[in-house]
Amino acid sequence: MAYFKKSPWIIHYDATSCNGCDIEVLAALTPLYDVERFGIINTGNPKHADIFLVTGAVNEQNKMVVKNIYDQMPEPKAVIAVGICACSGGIFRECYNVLGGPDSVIPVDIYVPGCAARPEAIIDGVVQALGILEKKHLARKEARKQHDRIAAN
Amino acid sequence: MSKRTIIPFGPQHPVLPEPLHLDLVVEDEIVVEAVPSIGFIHRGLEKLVEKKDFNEFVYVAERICGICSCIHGMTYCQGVEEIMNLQVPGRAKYLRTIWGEFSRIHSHLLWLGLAADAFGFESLFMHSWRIREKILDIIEETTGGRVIFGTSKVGGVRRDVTNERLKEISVLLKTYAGEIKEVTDIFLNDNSVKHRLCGVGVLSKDDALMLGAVGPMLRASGVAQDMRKLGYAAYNDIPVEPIIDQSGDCYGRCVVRIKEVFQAIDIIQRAVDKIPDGPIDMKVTGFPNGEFFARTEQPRGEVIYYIRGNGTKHLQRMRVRTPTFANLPAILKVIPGCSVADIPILLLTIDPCISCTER
Amino acid sequence: MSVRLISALSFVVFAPLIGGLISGIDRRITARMQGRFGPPVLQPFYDVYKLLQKENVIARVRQNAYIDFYLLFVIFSGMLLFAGQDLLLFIFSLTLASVFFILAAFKGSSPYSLVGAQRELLLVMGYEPMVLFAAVAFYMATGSFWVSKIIVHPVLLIKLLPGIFLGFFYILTIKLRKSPYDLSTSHHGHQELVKGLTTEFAGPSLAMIEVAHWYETVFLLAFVYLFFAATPWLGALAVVVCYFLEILIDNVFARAKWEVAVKSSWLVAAVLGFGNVAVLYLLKGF
Amino acid sequence: MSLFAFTKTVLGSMVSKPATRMYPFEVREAFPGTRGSIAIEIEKCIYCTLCARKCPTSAIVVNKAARSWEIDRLRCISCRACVEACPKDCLSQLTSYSPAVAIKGGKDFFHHPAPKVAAAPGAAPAQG
Amino acid sequence: MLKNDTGRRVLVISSVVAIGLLSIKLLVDYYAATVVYFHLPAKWIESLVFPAEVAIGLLILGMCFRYRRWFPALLVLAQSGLIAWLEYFSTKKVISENPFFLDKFSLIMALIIGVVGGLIAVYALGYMKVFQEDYHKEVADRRGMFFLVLFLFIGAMFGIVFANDLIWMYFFWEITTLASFLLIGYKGNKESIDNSFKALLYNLIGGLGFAGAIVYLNVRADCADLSQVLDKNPVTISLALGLLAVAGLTKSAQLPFSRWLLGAMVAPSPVSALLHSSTMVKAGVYLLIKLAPLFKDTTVGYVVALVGGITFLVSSFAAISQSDAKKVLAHSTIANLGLIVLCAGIGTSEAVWAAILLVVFHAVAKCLLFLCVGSVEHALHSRSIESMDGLILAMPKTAWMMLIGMAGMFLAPFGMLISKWAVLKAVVDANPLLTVLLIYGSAANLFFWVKWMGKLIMLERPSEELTALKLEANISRTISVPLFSLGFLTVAACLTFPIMSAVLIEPYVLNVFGATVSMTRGNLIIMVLMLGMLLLFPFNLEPKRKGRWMPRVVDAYLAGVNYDSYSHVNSLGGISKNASRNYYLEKYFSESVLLNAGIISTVTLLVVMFLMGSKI
Repeated sequence: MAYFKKSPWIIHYDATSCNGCDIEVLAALTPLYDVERFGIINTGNPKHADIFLVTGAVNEQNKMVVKNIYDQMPEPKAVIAVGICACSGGIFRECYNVLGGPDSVIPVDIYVPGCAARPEAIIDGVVQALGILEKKHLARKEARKQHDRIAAN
Repeated sequence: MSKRTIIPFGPQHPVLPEPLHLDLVVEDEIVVEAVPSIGFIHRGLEKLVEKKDFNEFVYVAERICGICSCIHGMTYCQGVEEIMNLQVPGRAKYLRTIWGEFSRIHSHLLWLGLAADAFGFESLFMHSWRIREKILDIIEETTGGRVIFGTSKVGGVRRDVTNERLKEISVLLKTYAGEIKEVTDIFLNDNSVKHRLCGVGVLSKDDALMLGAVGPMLRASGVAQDMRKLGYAAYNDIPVEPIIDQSGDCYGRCVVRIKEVFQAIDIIQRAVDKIPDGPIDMKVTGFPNGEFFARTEQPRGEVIYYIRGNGTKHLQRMRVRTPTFANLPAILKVIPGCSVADIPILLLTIDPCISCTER
Repeated sequence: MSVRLISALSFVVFAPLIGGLISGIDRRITARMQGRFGPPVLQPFYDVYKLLQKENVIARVRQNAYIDFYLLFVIFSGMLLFAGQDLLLFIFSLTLASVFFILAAFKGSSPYSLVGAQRELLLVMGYEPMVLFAAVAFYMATGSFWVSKIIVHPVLLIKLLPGIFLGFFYILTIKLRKSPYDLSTSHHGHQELVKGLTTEFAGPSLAMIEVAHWYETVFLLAFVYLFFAATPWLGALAVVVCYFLEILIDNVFARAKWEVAVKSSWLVAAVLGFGNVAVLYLLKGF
Repeated sequence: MSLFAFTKTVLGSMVSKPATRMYPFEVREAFPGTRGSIAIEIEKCIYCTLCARKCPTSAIVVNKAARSWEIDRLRCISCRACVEACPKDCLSQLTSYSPAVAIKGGKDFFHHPAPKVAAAPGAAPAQG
Repeated sequence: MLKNDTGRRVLVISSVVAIGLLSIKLLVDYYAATVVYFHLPAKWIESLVFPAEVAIGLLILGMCFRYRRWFPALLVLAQSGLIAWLEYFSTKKVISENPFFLDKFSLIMALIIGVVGGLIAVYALGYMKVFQEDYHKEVADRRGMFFLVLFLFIGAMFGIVFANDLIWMYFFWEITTLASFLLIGYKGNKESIDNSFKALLYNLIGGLGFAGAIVYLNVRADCADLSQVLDKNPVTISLALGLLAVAGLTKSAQLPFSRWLLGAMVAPSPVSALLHSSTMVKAGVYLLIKLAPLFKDTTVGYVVALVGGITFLVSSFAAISQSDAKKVLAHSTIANLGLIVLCAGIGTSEAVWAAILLVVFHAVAKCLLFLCVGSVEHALHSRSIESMDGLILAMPKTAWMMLIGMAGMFLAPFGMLISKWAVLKAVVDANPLLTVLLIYGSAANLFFWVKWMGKLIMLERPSEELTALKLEANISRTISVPLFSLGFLTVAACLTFPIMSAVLIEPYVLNVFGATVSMTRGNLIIMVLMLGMLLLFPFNLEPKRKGRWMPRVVDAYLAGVNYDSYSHVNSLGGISKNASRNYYLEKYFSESVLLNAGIISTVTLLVVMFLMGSKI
């Protein structure tokens, strides 16, 4: 039995968001939306997190930060790009310091549109990511089994 | 003992959702030195004026910051209007004022929540944001957006609100004021909160002035400076008295913001009483040619837009000086000597908006 | 002997279940106090199951060894208490467990983990006196350090040890890692130390830390029960009330700084703990 | 000394109904003015490309020759500029937001072939 | 002593083996005996004591004149005068019937001195070689004298624990004073000389007390032997008891006299180890424990207990703010001796049992720690705890021994903790109010030990970088063998302590008090269980190599700005190495403030003691 669906812990990083999506991510934690109903906790620590919420596009200085955080997360993990900037660069697409969405640095699993993405949309995105987490977990398990089988022979 | 602890604080840090980086040099739990680094969120949107025409740039200006969105857009528009000598209709001015004050309430409530979170008072954070959602509902209902209002345009506003609805909102605010008071009283009176706020990060009046602090940070150090006194939008008809506090510490800044929430409610109610009927926008023809410094009072303090047009549809130069940028030197001045535990609340008392700062 | 062994073994088996449930109820009540709906009551179990299935990422190669022993000695301490053994040994064993936890964080070696370790160390230094005073006072009141003797003592101990009880309740906030004293690591998402002590632990190791906390919760509440052991229903009531008060305190206090935590717990130990010991001494001596 | 000042509020909310809206199960009707995703009544469209030109993020692509109108949902910032620009009022803004997706690059494509003048009125139901 | 290395090596090792074997033989021969008295083979030896004492006095006087220190000279003159008066002018001089004796406590002490002292001497061979040849070339090579004094010191300690005649004991007592004075000043620079004179001064104060007590006992109480003193009613000889207590307190570096031991840190590490573990300070507590039966429920006893308790508290607190490893060890020694003194002052059977346990465990573990710090100092050229990060990889053998030593000092189920458990019990039974000193002191102990342990195991540099330092590559066997033996002894002492307690300590306590205590069987099983689990720890260290919980190493959390796991990109765009400093809390635990407070309170106590004592 996998419990990824019941206890997704998130980490949030503000790449170059305008704060609009950031505060909506925070708002999702607060009483009106209360994502803890789904077991979601905002851990703030990549090593505890399952889901990486990136808001905003990636720029020259923070691409290594995004990469570092992603690398430090344990498998299975999912990345959600929250907001138009994170999906495509949005209105800042043409800025000289914007390299594009986080998918230019790390693999992104779910794109949540919206400017700013509404808390409901963020919840929807996380729910979709849960399925991906579960799939990744099963794939990992299978890979490990195979690995063990090969090792045993 | 020359060795000291170095704590890289941010850019990814749960207390400060925004990517500000500080190298904290710490001894025991006392911060000896703090070296800031910004640029994690720099997009370079001032240069976008070369690609977007001056009308379109409003959308960019509104997205400089998702919290002060409304006033950013408004300041930009006011600057352009000033260059183009446009006389914006009265109703638009009043609506700008009303939304501006709403964004102040929402921003301050948001700040109160984050501040509570910074000193580890989770339930206070939750309750602050619970009430903030009610303000957001009003905002969404009248503007169509929760955080990005999208109401500004050069020459007026993009939406109207009926007078009846404005009256209802005015009444509604009265009941919300009671709820807000229930929460803000905790900030002002609870001893465990006071222990974290009083005497922390004291900024003297002279330092505040010398280091160029603005907004609540400056007013908490006893300087009565408020850009709304300039009388832009409807502030000519609705005079505002700056709220000041003499203590200059985190508690003082908290007091100033809390009082401003109630002041903002009062301003909205007065504006609703006085709002004239009429059109909400005017036709804009031609292109801006000239330059102007637009200054307004954001929730975080004074924001300055320098706008220069050269008679084409693209502006020649656009420059923003945001309040957080002005406040950073002041907060760095008071950080040495405080403890690590105070860092979050100290940074938060300038109500940092790194997104504005780095644009 | 066999009764003691059964009691100790049932602690090993049932304490995590009870502790997890308590933690789940705690989270639910906390959420309600914050005006939220809150997670399912079984949420802590989901979390731990999930963590066990996660990948085990580490920052320093040998860091997890310390966590294993932290859990081991936490369980062992609880067994000592439930087997009715010497209270002092229970305390020392618990200290050993805390030391392993702190060393694990030292081994983790990131700045946040290290500051967390130092803070935890300060907290341990803060609450240690009160715990020892409690043991001393139990001895003075019952004539034995043995839990098995204390628990059958016919007198309601709270009558003799009100100061000790209050003092112990005070440091319970530290031990249960509740605000205002959740300095070294926080169950809340947002803390200046990120996750302090547990910053470098992920997956199964984090699950072990979580389970160790459950064990700790259970035997700390059992310690509370000792004060009321003569009247079991009162004991049960006291445990419930104490825990509820801890949740309430968690929700109505800002996080304190370490100075306050250490100074106040030492002061509480000196006034309530030592005061009560002194009173007992005077009553017995003259 | 004012400790436990928050107790009243906290205990009050503990016994009263939580403020939480049980989102996926209970969806509040959006405010009529909410800026959500953009919808088009493609039949009314004259392919004037005004919307595409006004769009600050170039999310809209209009092809007059192919009579198609497409929008990249992952670019649209719901600013309403297109709706305000549309001369035929065929664009409208919904109050609902567009859903999260796992694959990037998918565009919502609308195509309305030019009505065939020669087509007999009776043939339409058969086509449908 | 031979001048060349090999000769010295052979000589030292063979004498150490001889001493060790002799002390073990003593144990084997006499473990069943309660008390055995010995006579001197000839009377003339007796008459040599005084001239020898005069010689010591003259030597010290000579040194005093050479360095122009007048206070010690005065003290020497005063105490020699007292003894001379007793020898030649007093009619009341009592002739000792049994100048030497042996009981189970002195057997334990002999074992400690023989084994631990011997290991230190072996260690000193390797250490002093490096000391002279690499590290302190400026110091004149006087290793011949060094080892001579070392063995003199050890010999004198044997003398103290076997002497029954107080004059003899006083004689050995003065030899230890002289020997420590010479060893502390070994380096010969100003700092060393200053501190050696400080040690001399304080110890001579104690010596004066001792001399005074001897005179008083001879003249007023007609007794010359320790055994006779123990039979007296403490009330009648309270002045002498007070003076002896002062002698014991100075030698065991208790407040207000503790500064000399802190100053003695300038000496080479083997000397510190010797002073702190098996000799010198142990002489002080030995005397106090011997006198413990007289202390029970007397003013002197209360004062001694309080002084010990306050010393424990103050020194434990003071250790928190220290970053110099040897200084931490010194404060910890003083603190633990304080505990022993506290027990002696209480003077119940339980307390004495605990005190002897403490003496044993403390000697082994503290000696181990000092020797480790000595090695580390030579490898890192620093004594600062802050420079010891990652030692577990840079010097794995030494670091593990250090960890064992530290665990031995404060963690369950190691020796010191067993003893602390016993002390707590004893104190609660005697006077629960004294527990307050104990409890707060223990909390502080925990703090400074754990943060040091943490420093050893944390890794702020890549492990390859640390192992590449190869700091232990050419560690000599004369250094490693004593370290490992002491590490082994620390653990073994824990396992064998029930036997030791049953065979030696309990019979001794039973003999002196007519009652004894021991640990219950249940507790013993628990202790052994815990130790067993702890011994499994090294096997758990290697991470799993396969399976679902096989770990993956990622960078440490540095708020996202990792350059790698050990450094981050700093605000100026450069690379900052991780750095962390332990907490020292100087604001709250300032050494000088604490010591001053301790000195004032203990001086007051001692003054009160003498005022009350003189009335009686």
